[in-house]
Amino acid sequence: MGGEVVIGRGLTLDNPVGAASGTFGYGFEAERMGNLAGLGAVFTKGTTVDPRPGNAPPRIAEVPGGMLNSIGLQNPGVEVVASEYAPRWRGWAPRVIVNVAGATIEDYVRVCQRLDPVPEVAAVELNISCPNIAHGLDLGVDPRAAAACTRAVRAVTGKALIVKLTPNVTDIAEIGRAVQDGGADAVSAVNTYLGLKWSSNRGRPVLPGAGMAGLSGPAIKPLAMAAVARLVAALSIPVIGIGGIASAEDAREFLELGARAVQIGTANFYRPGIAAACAAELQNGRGAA
Amino acid sequence: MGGEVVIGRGLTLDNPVGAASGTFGYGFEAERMGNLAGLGAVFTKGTTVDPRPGNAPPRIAEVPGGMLNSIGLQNPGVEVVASEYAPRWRGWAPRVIVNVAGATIEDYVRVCQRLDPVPEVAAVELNISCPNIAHGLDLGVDPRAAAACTRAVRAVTGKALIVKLTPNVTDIAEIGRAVQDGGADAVSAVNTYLGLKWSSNRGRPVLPGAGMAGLSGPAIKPLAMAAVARLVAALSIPVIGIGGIASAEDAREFLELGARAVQIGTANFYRPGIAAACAAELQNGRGAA
Amino acid sequence: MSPVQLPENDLSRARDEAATCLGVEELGPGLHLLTLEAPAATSAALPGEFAQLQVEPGPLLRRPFSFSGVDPNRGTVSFYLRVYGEGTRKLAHLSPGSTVRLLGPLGRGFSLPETSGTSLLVAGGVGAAPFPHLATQLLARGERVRWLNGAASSDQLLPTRLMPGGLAPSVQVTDDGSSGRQGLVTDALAELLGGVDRVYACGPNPMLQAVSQMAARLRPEALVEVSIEAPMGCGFGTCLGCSIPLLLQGAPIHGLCCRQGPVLAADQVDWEGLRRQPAHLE
Amino acid sequence: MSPVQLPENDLSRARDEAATCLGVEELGPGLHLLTLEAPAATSAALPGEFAQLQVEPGPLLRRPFSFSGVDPNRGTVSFYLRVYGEGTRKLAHLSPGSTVRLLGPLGRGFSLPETSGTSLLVAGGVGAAPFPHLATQLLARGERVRWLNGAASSDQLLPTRLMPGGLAPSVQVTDDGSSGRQGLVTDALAELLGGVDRVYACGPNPMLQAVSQMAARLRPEALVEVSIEAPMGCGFGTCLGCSIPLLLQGAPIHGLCCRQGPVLAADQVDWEGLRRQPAHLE
Ligand SMILES: Cc1cc2nc3c(=O)[nH]c(=O)nc-3n(C[C@H](O)[C@H](O)[C@H](O)COP(=O)(O)OP(=O)(O)OC[C@H]3O[C@@H](n4cnc5c(N)ncnc54)[C@H](O)[C@@H]3O)c2cc1C
Ligand SMILES: Cc1cc2nc3c(=O)[nH]c(=O)nc-3n(C[C@H](O)[C@H](O)[C@H](O)COP(=O)(O)OP(=O)(O)OC[C@H]3O[C@@H](n4cnc5c(N)ncnc54)[C@H](O)[C@@H]3O)c2cc1C
Ligand SMILES: Cc1cc2nc3c(=O)[nH]c(=O)nc-3n(C[C@H](O)[C@H](O)[C@H](O)COP(=O)(O)O)c2cc1C
Ligand SMILES: Cc1cc2nc3c(=O)[nH]c(=O)nc-3n(C[C@H](O)[C@H](O)[C@H](O)COP(=O)(O)O)c2cc1C
Ligand code: FES
Ligand code: FES
Repeated sequence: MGGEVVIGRGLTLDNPVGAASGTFGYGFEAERMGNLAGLGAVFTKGTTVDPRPGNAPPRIAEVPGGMLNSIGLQNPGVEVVASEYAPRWRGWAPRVIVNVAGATIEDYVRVCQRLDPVPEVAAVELNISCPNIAHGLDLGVDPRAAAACTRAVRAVTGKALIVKLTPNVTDIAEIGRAVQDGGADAVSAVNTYLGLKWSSNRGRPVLPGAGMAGLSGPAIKPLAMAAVARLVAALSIPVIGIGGIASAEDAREFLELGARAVQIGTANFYRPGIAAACAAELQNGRGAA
Repeated sequence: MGGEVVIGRGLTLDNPVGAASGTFGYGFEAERMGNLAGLGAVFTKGTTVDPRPGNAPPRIAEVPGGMLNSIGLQNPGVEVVASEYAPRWRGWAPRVIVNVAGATIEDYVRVCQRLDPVPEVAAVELNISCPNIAHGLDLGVDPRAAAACTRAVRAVTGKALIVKLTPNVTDIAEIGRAVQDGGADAVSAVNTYLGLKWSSNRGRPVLPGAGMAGLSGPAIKPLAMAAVARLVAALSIPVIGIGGIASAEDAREFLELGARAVQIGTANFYRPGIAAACAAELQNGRGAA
Repeated sequence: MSPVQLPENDLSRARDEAATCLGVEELGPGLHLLTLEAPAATSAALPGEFAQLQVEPGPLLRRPFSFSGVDPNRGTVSFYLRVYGEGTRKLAHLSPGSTVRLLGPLGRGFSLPETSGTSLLVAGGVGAAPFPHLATQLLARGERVRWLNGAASSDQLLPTRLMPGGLAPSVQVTDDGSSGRQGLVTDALAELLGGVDRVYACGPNPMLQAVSQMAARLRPEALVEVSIEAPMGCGFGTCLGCSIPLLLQGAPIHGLCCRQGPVLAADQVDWEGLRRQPAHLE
Repeated sequence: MSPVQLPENDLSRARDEAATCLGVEELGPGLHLLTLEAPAATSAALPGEFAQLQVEPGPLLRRPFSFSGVDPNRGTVSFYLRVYGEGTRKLAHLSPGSTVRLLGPLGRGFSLPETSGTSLLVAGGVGAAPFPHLATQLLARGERVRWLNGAASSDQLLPTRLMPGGLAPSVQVTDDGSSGRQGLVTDALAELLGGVDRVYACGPNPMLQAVSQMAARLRPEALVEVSIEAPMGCGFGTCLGCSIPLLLQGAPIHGLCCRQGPVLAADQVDWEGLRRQPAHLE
């Protein structure tokens, strides 16, 4: 456990530990801080066609064992990523996989088209958990829409195609099968869980608007493990496990459960360097400690 | 906050704090331990047509901030509840609401029919989160099945009818609307979240079978609050909030969010007396402390 | 549903008190004696009953431990702990003066004799925990008490000084022979059963089963009681998490360790069912 | 996307070290001075920069605090803390000898002058935190340093003894007049601005805005820098949680407090945007 893993369509990672989208920027902060080497993959912040400023603050709130975020996909847009960021990834040890977000299938297609000829982009990960898609449903909660999006992107990219699933569905295996049929090379799971934190002082939610945000961190680990177990049982393509991983032992549990690789998210915030440390620990077989 | 609350169809609670199903037996343990007085309601263990021995051990496993359970609805069957337990509830201060479970709609109808003439039963709460229903779907994840079950029970009981919703669905508000249309007087939410705990030592899940179990406790509070917020926004009938409540302040947050009443579950295990203490604290306005 | 027929403990005796740690003494590798000032428990706890202890900060659920020593004069109870996971580790490192919530007494303890005779206490490892209190109570009733104390090695034996004075000659066995005789408790059991009226055993399930079988064969007239463990969510009968396989009139049922146990007559236990349980429920 | 154009801190200077608590001194109601042995931070931390501190057991995320005092001889840094919630409460009760992970230095600090002149430090309450270190560094560069120290009441003022010796005559104000003059810092500001080259301010946002406006009006030639707070998930630019409203060439943008701040030129801040934020982001 801990060595090279094959995801598919030419995508091989030196080791099974990646940093999760939205928790590692585009890798440059970790590069400056010396936390890049040893990682299997960097999954970038969700990237859209046009630059997005993100939501108004506050954007994060802490809860026991986790955090809520409603960042609003702040990112510089695919053009900056492809032309300015990608050249800086040249020579990096971890594969860089761009997480792609959008409001319509057309958005995903355009971002992936732009990334297709960029050699430093090892793969794309479609974050299909964005609201305001056809039929008033999230793309990621409707098997037909999820499959259609996967197929449309499949048609425009030769890169390995990972689809990242939302856990806020009745049957995650159904969505997983749909994107597998749509041509995904792998799925990653899970994205954040819908949560809310209330402030009695203010008589309203802590975060703006209706207060809905995404829960991540150790609190979701048992839930994420159940989701990954269902996917592993239902799919033939690899499953990349995500959710509350904060140690090599956590990572090992997902891998033993059947995940081909894992991503570490929130833990990067409070333990910078954790992802690379887990990768090393798994490789040295000290993960059981 | 903290005084009498009206749920509907003649069901009024002295105060908004109840003990959640499966965490309080049929109230007799709390009676012996002196933890009954002051509670608004006791929601009993899920009760089925026939006695059930429950699952083989182990049945519970702890995770950070919560616990997983797969008890398997161990209960003495409705006949014992109606004929032996109910008379012992006479004169109790909290209303006793029987939680009802089954594998088919017919099961729910039979249990509620048997309970209908029993005066000590203040209301029924349908736990529609049980697997192996028509179409291979849980009753509680299919709006049509949920509505049909509610309607069928509505036809055989004059008691207040609360439907308890599972959070393991794409859109809990849709299920809530369906059971509201089916004649529910209130909904309660949430039941447990699907989770799994892995044991690296044993190379398999800690709990038997595929290891799937229900997550409860403080870890689920932000998730439960999001679910309750969606129900409050979508429904006209009262919503009873459940999930990770472990203090009067937690209870107050759900009530401020719009829940009519709350239930305390897992916390009863590690803080016996917590439910009654929260009720008292809300009534005395010390909940904000 | 079964529990109605098997006797259950009386929950009205349990109190949830804020106990104060007076100290933790290390007795061996990972073995500790935790002493708590807990006046309510002191005056109520009977041998074989247990307490649910909560450590804060620590795991969410309380952890069950048998009352090991009870000192009514000082108002203290003590627990003989083996460090296993987070909860026991935290308890073993409690500082004097810190507070632990203690819910107890819970469960059904050992049945104490009305008339005096001879009792044999059989301990495996940390299973010796309830025996200091049990031996004290038995001696107070004029019982003759023999003690068969077994463990993997010398440093894992409950120290004899924790037992009351006045025991009949007792035997120690260790798997590795580092103290007393070398072997398993069952190797020494046969010769000790003669003339015994009561056998009380606590330790790993396979040991309990072997002791029960040997006692039934060699000393069928003796009462045999064993103390069983199960993961506990509450300790007082509401979570239904502590299910253990029991026999009711010979038929297998799901009993509750926390209310029908932890101490059970050997013939109430479904030993076959217990053996099928995952090993960590040992 | 904006951040590319505004200057950001150099993350390669940050170290994640295991710091040892040397002690916590109570300075007022809910106000504490935490001293940590943290050699790496000691040699790197510049005034206005901050550290992310992790307490275990404690909240999941680290908490940001400005370096308050830095003692290169002892290898220690100190933090001036106001108890606010769980994290600060735990930090305020750390026992000497316990370990705290410290990630830092982070953020952009105050710009230190190349030529000597006069600096005015304006503090509101716990906002005085970065000023002992800042004053020390300014004095070392031959700067004349005046200090305007304000708080709600006497016992909430940063004690003068924490500031280095050699300050120019300074002024204290309290809302209730319990120490120094009665009033707000802005009441005393006008008379102190004369001849000032640099104004450094830290405190509640409304105070910062008022100070910035008054300085721009009465002393337009002075550099004005303010230290702003935001909830932080990481402290080093990856969570995008610490968004604050800034101005880039006059246009409102979402800046990152942890990398473009926490210290910003007053005219880089979108004060209107800040005012629209919920009050708890004060
Ligand atoms: C009635 C009774 C009396 C006991 N008396 C003693 C005693 O006197 N001295 C002593 O050292 N130990 C005793 N134990 C065992 C002790 O309770 C466990 O070692 C302890 O709960 C482990 O907790 P942990 O947090 O250290 O371990 P963890 O592994 O972190 O947590 C244990 C978790 O596993 C579950 N679990 C799994 N198997 C068991 C099991 N066999 N027993 C309990 N929980 C289990 C629990 O539900 C708990 O959530 C007793 C157990 C019972 C049931
Ligand atoms: C750059 C910077 C420097 C600081 N320097 C100091 C200092 O020197 N001394 C001092 O006493 N305090 C300072 N603070 C404020 C301090 O970080 C907070 O008081 C502390 O995080 C509160 O944590 P808590 O666990 O006690 O409170 P809790 O309320 O339990 O937790 C605070 C939570 O609320 C969020 N939050 C909301 N508003 C804020 C805010 N304005 N600042 C930070 N987090 C917020 C955080 O993300 C965190 O999760 C500084 C803040 C920043 C951003
Ligand atoms: C602040 C923050 C921002 C995130 N942004 C993204 C994103 O842009 N795209 C995406 O697919 N997932 C995003 N995620 C989800 C994470 O990649 C990950 O799926 C989730 O946090 C669960 O893992 P964890 O518990 O290890 O954090 C974000 C998570 C956090 C906490
Ligand atoms: C051990 C256990 C058994 C439960 N049994 C039932 C049940 O029989 N019927 C039911 O509707 N809910 C049952 N629940 C769910 C609880 O009533 C409650 O909805 C859930 O635990 C969330 O609340 P909490 O976080 O406060 O525990 C059970 C929960 C636990 C922990
Ligand atoms: S431990 Fe909860 S029922 Fe026995
Ligand atoms: S605190 Fe995470 S980006 Fe600034």
